Amino acid sequence: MSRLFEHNGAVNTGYSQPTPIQCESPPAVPAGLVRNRAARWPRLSEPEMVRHFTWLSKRNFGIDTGFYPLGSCTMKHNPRVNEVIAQLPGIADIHPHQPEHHLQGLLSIFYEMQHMLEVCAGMDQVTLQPVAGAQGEFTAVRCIQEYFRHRGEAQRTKVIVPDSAHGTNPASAAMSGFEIVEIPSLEDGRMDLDALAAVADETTAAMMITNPNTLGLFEADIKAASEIVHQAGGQMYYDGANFNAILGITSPGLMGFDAVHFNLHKTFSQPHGGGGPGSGPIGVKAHLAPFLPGPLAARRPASSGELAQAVDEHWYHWEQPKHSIGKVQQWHGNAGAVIRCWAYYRRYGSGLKAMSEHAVLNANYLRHAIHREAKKAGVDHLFVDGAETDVAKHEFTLSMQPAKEALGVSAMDVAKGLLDRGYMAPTVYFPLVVPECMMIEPTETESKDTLDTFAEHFAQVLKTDAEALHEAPTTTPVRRVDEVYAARNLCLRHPYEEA
Amino acid sequence: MSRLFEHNGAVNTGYSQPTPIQCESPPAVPAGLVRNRAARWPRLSEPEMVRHFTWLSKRNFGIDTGFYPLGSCTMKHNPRVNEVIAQLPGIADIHPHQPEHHLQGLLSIFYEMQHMLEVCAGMDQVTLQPVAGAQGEFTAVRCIQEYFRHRGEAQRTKVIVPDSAHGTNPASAAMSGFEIVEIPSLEDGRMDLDALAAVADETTAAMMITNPNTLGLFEADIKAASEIVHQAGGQMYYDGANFNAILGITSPGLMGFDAVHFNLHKTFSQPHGGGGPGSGPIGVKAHLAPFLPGPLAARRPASSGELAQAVDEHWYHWEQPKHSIGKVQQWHGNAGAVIRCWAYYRRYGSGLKAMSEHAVLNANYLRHAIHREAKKAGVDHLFVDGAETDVAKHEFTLSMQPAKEALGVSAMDVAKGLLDRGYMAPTVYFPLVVPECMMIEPTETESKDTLDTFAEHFAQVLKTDAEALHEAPTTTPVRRVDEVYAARNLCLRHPYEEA
Amino acid sequence: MNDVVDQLPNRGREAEMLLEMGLDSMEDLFSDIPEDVRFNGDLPLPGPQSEEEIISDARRLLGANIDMGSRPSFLGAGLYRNYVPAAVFQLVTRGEFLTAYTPYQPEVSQGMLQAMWEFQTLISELVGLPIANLSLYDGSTAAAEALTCAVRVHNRKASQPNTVYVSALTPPDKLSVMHNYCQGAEIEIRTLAHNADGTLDLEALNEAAGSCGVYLEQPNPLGVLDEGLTTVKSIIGDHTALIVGVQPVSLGVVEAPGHYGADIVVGEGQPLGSPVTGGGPLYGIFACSKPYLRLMPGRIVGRSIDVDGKEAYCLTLSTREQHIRRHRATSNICTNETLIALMGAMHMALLGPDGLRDLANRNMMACQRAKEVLSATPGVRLVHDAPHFNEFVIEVQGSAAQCLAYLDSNGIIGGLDMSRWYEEATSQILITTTDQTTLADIESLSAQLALWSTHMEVLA
Amino acid sequence: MNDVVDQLPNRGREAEMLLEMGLDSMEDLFSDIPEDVRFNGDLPLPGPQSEEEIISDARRLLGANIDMGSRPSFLGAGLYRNYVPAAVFQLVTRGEFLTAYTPYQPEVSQGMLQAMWEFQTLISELVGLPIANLSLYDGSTAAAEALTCAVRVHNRKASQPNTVYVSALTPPDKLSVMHNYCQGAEIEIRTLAHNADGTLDLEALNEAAGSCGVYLEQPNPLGVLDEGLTTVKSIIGDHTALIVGVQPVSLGVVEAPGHYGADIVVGEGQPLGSPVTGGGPLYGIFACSKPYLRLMPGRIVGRSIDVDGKEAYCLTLSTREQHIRRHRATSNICTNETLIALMGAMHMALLGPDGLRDLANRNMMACQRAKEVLSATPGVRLVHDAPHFNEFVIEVQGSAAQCLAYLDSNGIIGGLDMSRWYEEATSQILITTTDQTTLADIESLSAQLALWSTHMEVLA
Ligand SMILES: Cc1ncc(COP(=O)(O)O)c(C=O)c1O
Ligand SMILES: Cc1ncc(COP(=O)(O)O)c(C=O)c1O
Repeated sequence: MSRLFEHNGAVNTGYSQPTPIQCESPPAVPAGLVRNRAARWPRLSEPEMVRHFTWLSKRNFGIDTGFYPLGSCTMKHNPRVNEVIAQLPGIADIHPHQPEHHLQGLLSIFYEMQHMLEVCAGMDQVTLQPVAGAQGEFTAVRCIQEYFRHRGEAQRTKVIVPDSAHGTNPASAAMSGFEIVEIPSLEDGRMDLDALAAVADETTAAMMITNPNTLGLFEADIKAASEIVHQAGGQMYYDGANFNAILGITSPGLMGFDAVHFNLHKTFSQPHGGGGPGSGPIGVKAHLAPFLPGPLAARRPASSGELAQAVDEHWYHWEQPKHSIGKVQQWHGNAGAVIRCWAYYRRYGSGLKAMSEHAVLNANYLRHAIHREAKKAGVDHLFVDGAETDVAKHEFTLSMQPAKEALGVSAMDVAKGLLDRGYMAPTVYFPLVVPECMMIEPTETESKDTLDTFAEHFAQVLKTDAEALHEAPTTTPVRRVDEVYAARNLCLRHPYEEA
Repeated sequence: MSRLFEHNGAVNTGYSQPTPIQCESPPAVPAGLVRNRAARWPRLSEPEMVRHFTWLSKRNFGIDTGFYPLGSCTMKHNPRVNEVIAQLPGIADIHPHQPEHHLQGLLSIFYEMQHMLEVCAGMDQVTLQPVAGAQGEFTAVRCIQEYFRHRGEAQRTKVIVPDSAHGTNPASAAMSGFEIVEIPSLEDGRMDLDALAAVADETTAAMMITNPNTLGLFEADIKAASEIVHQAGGQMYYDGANFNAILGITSPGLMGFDAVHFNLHKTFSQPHGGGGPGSGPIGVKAHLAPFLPGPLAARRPASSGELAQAVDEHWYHWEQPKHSIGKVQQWHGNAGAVIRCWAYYRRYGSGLKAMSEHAVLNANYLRHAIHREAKKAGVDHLFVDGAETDVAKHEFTLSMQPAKEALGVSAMDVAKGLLDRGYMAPTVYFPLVVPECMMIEPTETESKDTLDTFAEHFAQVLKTDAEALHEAPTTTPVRRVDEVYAARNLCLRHPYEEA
Repeated sequence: MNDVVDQLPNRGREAEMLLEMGLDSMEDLFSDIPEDVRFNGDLPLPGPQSEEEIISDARRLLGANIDMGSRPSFLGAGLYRNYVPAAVFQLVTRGEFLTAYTPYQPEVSQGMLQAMWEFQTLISELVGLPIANLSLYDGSTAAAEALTCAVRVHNRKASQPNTVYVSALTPPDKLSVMHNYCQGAEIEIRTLAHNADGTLDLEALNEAAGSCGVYLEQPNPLGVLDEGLTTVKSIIGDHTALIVGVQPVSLGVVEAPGHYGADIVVGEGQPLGSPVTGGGPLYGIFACSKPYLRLMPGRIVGRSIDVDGKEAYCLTLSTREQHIRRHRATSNICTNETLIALMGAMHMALLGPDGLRDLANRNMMACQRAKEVLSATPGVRLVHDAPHFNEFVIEVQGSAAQCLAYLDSNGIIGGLDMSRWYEEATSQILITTTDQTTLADIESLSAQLALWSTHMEVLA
Repeated sequence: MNDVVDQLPNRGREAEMLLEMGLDSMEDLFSDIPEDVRFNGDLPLPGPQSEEEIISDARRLLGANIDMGSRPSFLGAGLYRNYVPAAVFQLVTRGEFLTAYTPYQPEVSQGMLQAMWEFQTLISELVGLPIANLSLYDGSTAAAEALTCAVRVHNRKASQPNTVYVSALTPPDKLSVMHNYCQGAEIEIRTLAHNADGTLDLEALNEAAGSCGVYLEQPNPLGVLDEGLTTVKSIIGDHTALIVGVQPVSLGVVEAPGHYGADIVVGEGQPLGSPVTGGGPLYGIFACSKPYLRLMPGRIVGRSIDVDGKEAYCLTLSTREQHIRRHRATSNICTNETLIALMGAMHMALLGPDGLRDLANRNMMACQRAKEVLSATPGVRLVHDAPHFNEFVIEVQGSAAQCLAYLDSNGIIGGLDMSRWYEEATSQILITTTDQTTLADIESLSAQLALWSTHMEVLA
């Protein structure tokens, strides 16, 4: 066990600095603002610091460590060239307020990414400012809100979300000040058009939905849904977290959506970094574009005087949307993430469709393989598909309810059993509509061998004696963590021994 | 278990390349030279490759993983700035045959390093060409050989080495064509001046010795030894692997040596990389300088025409020693390693002495702490010092002979017990002069806490029941590896199933 | 190259896999997607590129950007050019950190969980408050979320419900974020006036008492260290949250706001651990006192035990969050800036208390020297006679915009045109110095400003 | 800053530690060092620098070097500008690899041991021989050690004992290394003549039969792919080792020497996995057939089992090595180039057989195109009408040295002045192309060579 706050080796600092610039009269902090008690930070030499964080890293699981079938999270391989590019000169030390002629490279990459996302989503204008999916949702909903205010339809105070929606959907809409109308899904996990029709009315500002939906099913009725909402005068919002399933095959635009967010940290391989950073651009149809946060990257043919500084024949510049809602992040969003995703995009280019095809191939194959191996092992009665379907999209759900009933083995037990076998567990207990749910998303970057082996292990876990499974995991750095204890005995920082 | 040769996922390659340049007539390999059977390399996509090597890395122990008290190896922390510097533009794509005016930066760094090593070692000329300690030894011995040939003393065909010398010493001298004369050490592990005097004669070309010696003791009689050898007309060669103990305190020059090698990968923190690369510069007194391998970095004040391209007021250039033995590596040595070590040196500058002081402080403290903890635990009767001394230098030896006799516990058992406690084991069974030897070198970059805790664990290992200790390690990726099996059932490559 | 086989391990094995599933073609996998929403043909985008080509394009494009490090630069205004020690990058890019998701399975995520718990402690100690979350998006959203958090906590008892006060100096981009975040909850944002010397008008502050919260910055957006802030809490009282925005490095020498009454401390974490990176990713610091805990935004890690009683860490208090409480969550945040916060933790761990003090001092010294040099530069006036951290406002001859363009044409990134923030300040420039500013930088700026003044005099 | 506390964790705790040991001062730790060998005072060197200052100096100094990537470059001659995929650097710098020592404790070194065993397999397959060690220092020392190894193996039965033959084309720097390595064992190195077209003189080769070994390169130092080498083994016979030096990338399209009789294959591994790096660190490839195994130099990893019968790896056959056999060891090598070999293994693993073929093809195509363009360039003559890999010799008007200086002044690194290798070849240049050579590079070279020719004609 390496504990940061037990380190007190270096008498001074683990990072020595150059001598400061000298002044004529030394600068002074006002007397009442002088800090007398320094932060009780630890003192580590560089060797100790390196070893501590290396030790920590070894207690953490990432895609590089093993298969990470976390549903809804699109844990695909992060190509290493992206990291190289993010560390090239010309990004780390770039300030967003530098004049445009200092930023032609950055602006051109922004422009290219806006354009690419517009093409892929079938939208008219993209902004890269939102820094995560949830912020994208919030931003788009705010644009819709201002759009309606602008049109004098301020009475549209409701946002419809299916009960299987990701928590950020209702939370983002609520943060904008909307009332949430939740509609139940059908038995088979699909959207209930009747329920939608019943609630869509002149108070409806928008419906938020993801397609393929949270169960990994493509909502074939999506155009009908769009029509219902549009007929009621509302806007259709596409939660792009599942974009990995459909890129190049269909698009939110074709399905009738007005706005969409992208999770670049899912579809475009920005590494998740243990929880962030992400990037959550949004795309909108033309009627919503004037409300987007600014500035946007724009371009025009370069004048002859500009050609020397131009990166191609164009001059890139910032542009402010006419009725912009203003800003959702103080600068231009997560430029560093955008650049990584640009490199990712460039690798595929017009071939992005292959990415989605393989994501869907792998999901369906894994679903197939799990059933196959379970049958072989005689444990196929212990789970059922979370939804009936011939083909899933990029992910699928299983219900462990039968195991629960037959053996007292829960989805959580299975998850912990998988940890013992060197896998990250699938998402569990989401969506709530599937009892004892496991949500599995392999992504396109896993080999058939990995999928086959995982399926075997999955079946083996189900063969494990229930008692033993309740004890799992036993091979991980710690065993099951007591979350109730954590909440009851809140210890949110190092408990210093007070002098 | 991840096995490289079981990967056959990617249909093509894990690294896609741009389209080749097109030619008018396609190039052809001569018919008799066309490769028909491709190498049976595995096929991995990038994600699989990343995961495989990440997995491998997790089964490896480095300084970053934990305490690495491997005697004679100086496993100090590798400062991370050195890696940054080695990856700056201006080194990776530099060809050693570029003209001098393309290499002013590299040459100036070489010059600075030569100079620094000359100052620290008390030598007149350093070459950076040898790429490891052993190659440094070989190079210096070759220079000595040519020196004597040049002087008409070709009858000097013998090199004296103490029996405790590192294996490279006799091996390098033998490779040059010398006969090896081994002299035994005294009871206390120190050099036997009488034995030396008895063998030093007109056939002696050189004596090779390290000081502090392999037991970590400073040979106080070193000047007397130098005199004996010099009086016999021989040369004194200093094995610099233990330089970490004395830098800034004494020097081979002061002790009367004529030639010395440095292990930059020990003293100057070039990372060992699991076995290399290293860098083994040598320094010599003026009389040997004309025989050094070339070219050497040299400088003169820059002319006014050169000032624009000069990195300081000097013009740097290569210089060929007059009677050079030629080359020992085809280029200029391990430039990439030299640059890392240059960064290391710059961090300390004139303060390098503090490095050695702390190396010695830590070694003595650890020796003290081990005895202290062993006493507390009642196991101090299970080992003795490998050599009697008030103070050790940067390393020290213990003999586990008492444990062997009392309990049947060997130095190897103790080593494996330490592995189970998260430590790299000390060097064992070297030097041979100490029975059941453990050779411990903590280096200066370990904190007092690390040393104290290691001492406690060391004592705890000795308290472990002998049977249990024979079973150790049990917590490592594999348990004791059968080296005899490996030698009897040679499997030196993947056994392909032949078609 | 046209086929991205290197990233798709099952390229070439499609038929085999489909066959096993009883499918004929890849098309079959998409049989559920109606024809009328299908794309026809390829995406109208350029073809794929190899890694080598991408790198070479990236070099060309990013090489066209002008790096602040390549010339004297005095642009800051919320983001600060710094040096992040080498160890930070090398450790944070370890795959186990880089490629992990949010630590939902604590048993295999102890590394990141413990690191974030350590981050919480480091921030808590830094700002002088007992609780810190493990990052919000950036300084602006942290400030905005602090406002809505204050309203959630104090609205019931507030005599001015749904009302918060923020410094009139708040940069408009940050204020805009605040407006966006506050409007949903119908929170009114009022502004607090400042004195001519750049300090807060403590008289005017009285009107904020009874509101839900007050947002101020230390140093303030003009770079002024405002001693008056230490009395704010006594003026606004217990039922109004004092929210202080900080530049975290300053806290090496400047008192922690938690020690002078702040209830919430927020800030842009960037100067600790992260380069400026074109404005993102950054990380928003959010710390608070106990009463705010259950209504605060963002993730928190708690120390707990495992079933064997062994020390273990996990996410806790998640009932505040969107994945549990959905539309009643304290925030919609899900993905945050964990990795950048981790860089922050690494930087802080390396610095230690003494290193932080040294770093703060270097910033102070550079700023002071710049003030000394510029106050002696003809035609340049220091606008606020006050102690500063990082930055200060100067007045130049003629238009700030033109002056900055002149400096730019002479290879100097001259600072922020203050009229970008405050319309009327057309001849003012915010000059930022950091630990990376050299004396030579300052002297070049002074020399060019002197030339500019001469130039303007000639014109006049 | 003056005190390197960041690297010395016990700075400031000296007194405490000394006290515990019963010592008074740091001086006491050195009481065993006699006064007369002591340094007096500080080392006459500049003071310590901080990380930031070192980086800034390094940028300045290394920035003064001229990078081959920054301009058209045709310098090779044994080292080849290449592109190493991003994943290689990011994985090889993981601390577990980077900061490990030689795997003496196999239980905690399985990662590197297995990787090196995989490396052995990759090399073995590449060159067509069953055994490979895990690297020697570079291509030249690998070649030199191959000669002494051949003598160890064949000396007893050789009709020309202590004698080896090497191609007369061998670059003098490499030959010099061979001489240094061979002289101790009193091995005579004789040379083998070549035909005017650059191929080996097979007639002359007869005299090598009965010697201990023959060293040839494929492609040879002139870049020529010499089909004649496939008959060498039948000429020299079983008791003379055929040692072939290779450019490993070429083996994607060129036959593996093990398949045409080579007993030992050596080579500079650099093009697989490593940049040129100013000439080091590199890695020497060494592979051989069974009879050479027990007399070969360098470390070898074997697959074994642990006490539980589990697959495990360890160093094996170490009785050949210096730490066991001391002065009777097969080589003095201890530290080798493991990490660079690991980079090689990573690069090879990424390429796969198809990627290697593509890479070899790119090299072939670039070379062919350069030959086409230069053969049509006025005043330039291709010296050898033969198939080439990577490089070929041209003859220019006047002196090669002057021509290269002219090219340099026009921003082109023009290749190797052949007189550096072969005294009489004063107007010949070795032109190297690699997968990194662009058509634009070739065209610039051609254009400048044409100008040079015109220039020379005017002078003439
Ligand atoms: C379906 C869905 N929508 C929205 C989000 C929110 O995105 P972010 O985490 O980037 O804020 C997620 C993220 O997990 C998601 O899975
Ligand atoms: C005492 C001693 N001499 C010489 C050497 C040889 O140095 P290298 O391994 O760099 O060839 C070593 C290396 O372990 C050593 O410890």
